[in-house]
Amino acid sequence: MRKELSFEAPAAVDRGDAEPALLVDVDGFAGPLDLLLELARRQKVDLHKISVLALADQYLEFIEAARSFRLELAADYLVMAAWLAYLKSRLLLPEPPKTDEPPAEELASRLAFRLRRLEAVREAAKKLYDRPQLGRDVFGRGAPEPVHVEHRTEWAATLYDLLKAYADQRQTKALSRVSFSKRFVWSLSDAREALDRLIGGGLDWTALDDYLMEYVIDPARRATVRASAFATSLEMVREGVIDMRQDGAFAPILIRSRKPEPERSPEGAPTA
Amino acid sequence: MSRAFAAERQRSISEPKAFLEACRVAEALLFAAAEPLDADTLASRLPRDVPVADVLVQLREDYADRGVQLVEVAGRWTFRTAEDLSYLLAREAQETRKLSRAALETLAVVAYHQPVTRAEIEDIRGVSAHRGTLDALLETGWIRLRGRRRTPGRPVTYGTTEAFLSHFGLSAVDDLPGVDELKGAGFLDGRLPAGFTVPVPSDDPTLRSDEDPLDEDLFTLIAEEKASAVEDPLGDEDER
Amino acid sequence: MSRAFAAERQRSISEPKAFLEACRVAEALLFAAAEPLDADTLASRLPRDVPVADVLVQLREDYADRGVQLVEVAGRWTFRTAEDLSYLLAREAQETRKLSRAALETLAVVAYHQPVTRAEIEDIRGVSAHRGTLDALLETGWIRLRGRRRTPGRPVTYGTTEAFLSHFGLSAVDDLPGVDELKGAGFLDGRLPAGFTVPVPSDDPTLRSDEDPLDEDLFTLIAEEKASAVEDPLGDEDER
Repeated sequence: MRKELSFEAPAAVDRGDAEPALLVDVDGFAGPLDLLLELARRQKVDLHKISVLALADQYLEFIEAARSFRLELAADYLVMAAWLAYLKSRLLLPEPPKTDEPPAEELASRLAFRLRRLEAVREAAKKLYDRPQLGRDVFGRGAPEPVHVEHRTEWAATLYDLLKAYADQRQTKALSRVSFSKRFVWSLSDAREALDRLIGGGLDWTALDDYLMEYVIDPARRATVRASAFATSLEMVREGVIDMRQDGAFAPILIRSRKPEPERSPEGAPTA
Repeated sequence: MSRAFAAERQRSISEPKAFLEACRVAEALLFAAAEPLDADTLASRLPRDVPVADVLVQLREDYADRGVQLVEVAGRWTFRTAEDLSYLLAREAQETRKLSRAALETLAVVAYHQPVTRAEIEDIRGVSAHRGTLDALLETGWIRLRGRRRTPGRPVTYGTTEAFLSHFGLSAVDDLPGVDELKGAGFLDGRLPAGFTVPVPSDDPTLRSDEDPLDEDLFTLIAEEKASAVEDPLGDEDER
Repeated sequence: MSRAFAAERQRSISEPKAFLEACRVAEALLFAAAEPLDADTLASRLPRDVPVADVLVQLREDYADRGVQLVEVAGRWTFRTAEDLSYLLAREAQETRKLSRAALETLAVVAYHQPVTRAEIEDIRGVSAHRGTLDALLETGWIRLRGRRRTPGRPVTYGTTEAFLSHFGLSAVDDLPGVDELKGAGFLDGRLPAGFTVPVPSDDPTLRSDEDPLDEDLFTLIAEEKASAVEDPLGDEDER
């Protein structure tokens, strides 16, 4: 059986005066000091005036009775019993003349002090417990209003950045317009126009490349000029406007104006 | 003794003590509740002979001028920070960001060429406007929608704002340097073709003769502009 | 117009408007905050020329008789429901874990005797500390490991937290009930021989001259303390 020892009213615990009731209460105590405090209260005097001798007697009596019922008393109760028995003997016998031990009266008053201190702490704990507690007696704001964090972006840009950005893009754009080459591609019509002009004067066999080089200032354009001129010249051969010949692989391509007379040159067949 | 306290005592003479106590209880309940309370819930906790409506009216008056107020939200009652103090509950977290090069260039074009349409900006910059660049600029508060150009498609015209002037420390937009000043300051070099000009900017809020006022609301406009923006796979945002 | 409102207006005649506004701001901040606010935090949001102490005194007076009151806990300020309404509001209370008698007694020993070691707690209570009691208290957040006593074995010292003060509505540990009586009787003189100065409880986070900082991490410490705790067959934890 466990005895409820109400903390709020420790003194009011109903144990009655009969010893057997006390015996079964032993594990209701929070240690030997608690038991001693309870026994001290039974002396019904101010704890300052407590008789430690009487208290020791009561404790030893209690332990003796308890042991006759239950053998398995906790060690610290027995240690306390042994210490109290020793204290009792010191208190009863005349003090030896010289000893390392503190006087018995001092030991007794230390014990009394500890009991008073325990009682005081318990009273303090009770006062603490009786204070209005948050969430039990008093309440904070039930619906605190959160702080909204507004992320505001500060844009960093200086007038220098702005002017540089403006000038750079305007300048890049303006310059790119000027340098934009008029013809990266020499169109077929450009080629036709040039070749028409060439053969208009009654051209005799002429290397196409020699003529073309007049138009090719930039070596990078050589390919487009050559391709367009060659394609156009083939077209002109088909139309019967010019003759074309090549004497061997990688040899210069020669062209000439076709003579009005229908006589055909044996070498007239164009080579691819 | 404070005046407020004196006022309380005075009130307690003319009003039944039970009413004052009911006010205190209602006040505490409303304060501690995690959610707004309805009148019935409050009434169930008050003395029966005290009308809860009177208590709420009294509390609302008591707090009318205070930093917190009793407000009714969807038929329930709660204490809330006074509206004029709501700024107390907002904390600004400021972060500084750099404008992207594309945004900076677009901003510059708007500043010099305003009023200017998106198509004109693209033409001047020689790159299609990245979706979001103008949005981002509108967000800075430095450019604004001015009106609509009276041309087919009625495109929106953009201009700069006063916030733009104040951020860049300009007293007026025509303080922006002209072509000679830009050359003098080394922003432009000498390789420019003849006839290269920089407009004299003007942010005169009066609409030009070829501008119509914006009649739609701003959100419609922004949505419309967004929809028309070409998603540029070579987004100039990625230029750098 | 309500009388309270009239009282406000009356006050505004005799007191500068800035002061009233400061009261409103402080009131709003204190109402809105989830945690008690310190005077400095409040002061930072008030006009500079209004002393925050005066504002707090004024607010405390304004609310003295109301259902909600301004209280100082752990050196900070907060609104709480009036103590005397506890009986009505108790229904609002959530199921709070009840501390065992042993835990409460241990808490009191820590509060009054801090900084205090486990051995000192055991000495005062006259019982070996039940495993779990200190753990349970640590878990409530009301006590904390402070440091290590500079004595053989370097035992850990315990003290209370701000959450402890806040929970029990104490402005400081000096306000612990009966602390003067305990001090006067020499009961707080835990470990010093008689004749030495009487220590008072202090939760000053600054370590005392005989305390060393905790260098291990908290979990190691708790595990260590657990291991050293004696399993008490008369476990006071089991009493109720």
